[in-house]
Amino acid sequence: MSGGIVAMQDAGYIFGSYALTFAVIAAFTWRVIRGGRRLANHIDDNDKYWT
Amino acid sequence: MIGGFPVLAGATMSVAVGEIVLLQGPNGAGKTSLLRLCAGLLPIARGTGSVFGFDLATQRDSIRPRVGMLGHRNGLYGDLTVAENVAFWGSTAGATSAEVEAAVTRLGVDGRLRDVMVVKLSAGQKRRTALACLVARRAELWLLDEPHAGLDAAGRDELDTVLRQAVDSGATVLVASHELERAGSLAHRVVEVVAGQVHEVEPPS
Amino acid sequence: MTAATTPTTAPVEPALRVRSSGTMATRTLGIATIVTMGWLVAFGLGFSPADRDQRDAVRILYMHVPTAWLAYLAFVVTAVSSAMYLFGKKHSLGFDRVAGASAEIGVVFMALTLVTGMLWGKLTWGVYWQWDARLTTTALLFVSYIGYLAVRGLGGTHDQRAKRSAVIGLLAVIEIPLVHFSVRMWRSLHQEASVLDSDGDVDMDGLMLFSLFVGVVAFTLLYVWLLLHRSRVIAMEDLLDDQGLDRALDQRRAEFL
Amino acid sequence: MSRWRIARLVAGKDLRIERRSRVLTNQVLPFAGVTMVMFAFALDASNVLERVAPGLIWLATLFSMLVLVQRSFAIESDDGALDALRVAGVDPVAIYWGKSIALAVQLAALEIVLLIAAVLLYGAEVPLGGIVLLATTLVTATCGLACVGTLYGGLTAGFTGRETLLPLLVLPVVAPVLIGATRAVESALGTDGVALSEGWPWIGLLAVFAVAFGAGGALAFGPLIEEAT
Repeated sequence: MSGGIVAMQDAGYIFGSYALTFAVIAAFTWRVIRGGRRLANHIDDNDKYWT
Repeated sequence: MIGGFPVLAGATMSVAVGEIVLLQGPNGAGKTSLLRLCAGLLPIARGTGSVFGFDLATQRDSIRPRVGMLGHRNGLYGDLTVAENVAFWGSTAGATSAEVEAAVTRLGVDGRLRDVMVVKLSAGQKRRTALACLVARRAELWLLDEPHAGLDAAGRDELDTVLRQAVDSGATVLVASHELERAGSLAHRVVEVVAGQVHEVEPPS
Repeated sequence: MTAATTPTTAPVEPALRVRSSGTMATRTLGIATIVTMGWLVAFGLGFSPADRDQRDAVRILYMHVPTAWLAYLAFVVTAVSSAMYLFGKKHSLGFDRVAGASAEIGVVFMALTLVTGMLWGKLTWGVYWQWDARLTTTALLFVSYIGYLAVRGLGGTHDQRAKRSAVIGLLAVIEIPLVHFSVRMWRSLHQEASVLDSDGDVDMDGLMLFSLFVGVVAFTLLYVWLLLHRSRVIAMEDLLDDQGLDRALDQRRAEFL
Repeated sequence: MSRWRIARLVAGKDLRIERRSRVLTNQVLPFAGVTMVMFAFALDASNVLERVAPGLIWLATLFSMLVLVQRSFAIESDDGALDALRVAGVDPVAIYWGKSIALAVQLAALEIVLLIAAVLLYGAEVPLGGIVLLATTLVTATCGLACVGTLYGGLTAGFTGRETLLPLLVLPVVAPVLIGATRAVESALGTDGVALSEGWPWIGLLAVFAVAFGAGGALAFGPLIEEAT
């Protein structure tokens, strides 16, 4: 380990980039999953090719 | 015999050369689909069909040049004159200028109308011009979708006259229309399309 | 969710119905993704050392490079499945859905690539943006695929959408090399405007390379997981569209019979 | 009926419509001209205009091209003519070539006027030695632009109200033309002392672009308009 987290240079940029990436992934994932749950109720199980 | 094909929901119909057949039925019943099928625009899901002996499933490229389809739009260029439009459409099918002239004369868009911009024509005159284009490119099967729409009473009578003349000189006409009162004066046969089913109805007296 | 894999003897109760686009496989994949993402954070922010030149800024690359990899992978998949749709005998809509889902994922991650890249650039070059070939191509690619998604939204039947977007998806294959080549030719005539005279390629030691590897694995898993879900959701959307259409047609027919 | 003859028919028809309606001369050229004047307002510094003149010519060309492409397909879709051509089984490759040729002719006229405007307004100078390079650039760049414009114009033609999509689709694709043509014109005009010989490699890029999209467009145009009903 090259020094503690507090000692990290430009921590704002680095943590910012990690936080942003994971936030966008979470938002996109949430949208996809929610869409799936909402639609799955209206569709016959036989039409879901993945089951 | 142009062909027999199970239409839309399993019914079969055929049209002979030189006939005017009126397709009737409510909106959305499948009249337009039937016409588009004959024009080779829609694929056939099941069954078979042929136009002039060409298979609708496999030989659509041979069918298209012989078929003229006219929907609610005329397919004309507003900034060209009547004669230029007919000449353009004729030439795409390899018509000579004599043939183009003949088409212009036959549809009565010659004389004073000949050099008028299409954009300045009345709806009926535009229809005539569009039909002249069909004649010029030697379409043998005319598929007309609601051709009377947008025309006044005089224009409708005019159109019927043109269609009868066209048939006299060898064309075959399929007209989709929901105007029953025109059937008697125009068509040899009336076919009803309801909910994708096809029924022959009493020939008009 | 469990209904998908639990064998049922009784007629399927509503409670047992498949309520999502998930299956056992995707859930396993999802868990694996989360675990490797955790590793990635641990290695990226913790175990891996700072770079000699870039110092801690190199840690941004553990996000930046895998997102870029994912985005480019997604666009390659879009192009390949577009071709599979167009040249396949059956014109299977499944390929079209994969292409569409993949392009959506690609656009999202390409946006992330651009932003993390800018943050890294600010630390390493001193500027957010450099007109270098890789960056500029990426930006144009991003815009092009936004256009691709807009084309998908034009409407029409599913087959129309599939054909149209497959053609656009394949035209990108002509477009990208030309854009990349022209930008490279353009930049080679100019002085590099960078603060540090580094083009961004780092000599990586073992641990750094391993962190990057973990990142690529994590994001590849994430991609597969997202792709499976998203294309299933698109399939359901299409199905509902069709059902809506059928209902409307039935209604119309009923009115006249 | 050969492909080439139909292409000529379509091109002739488009150009005749342009002669009648005068959209290029009465609307697009004035628009391009006012764009050039606006550039001057935005870039108000001594001798900046002369240095960036080549780029501005091509920028104005691109923006005006979007208008021309929309016009080129508005005449087809106003009364369903493109559909009718398709229904009549007219070879889509021939339609594509014909419309591309007509667009190229109009673009070439536009570019010449813009070049003259750059000379008059921005003080750009055309050295005699650069004329061959300049003419080659105009021809190759115009071919590339016309191919791309016609291709994406055909795609958006079937969708009334979706013409807004055209710039988004076209501009990223023609980025290489903007880069290449600007550099080539810079060296033809000797802007900033760029040597004449530096321009020729860019002609290669422009030619590759034109050929790639000419071929790709001819293949893609048919399927794109095929289902645009």
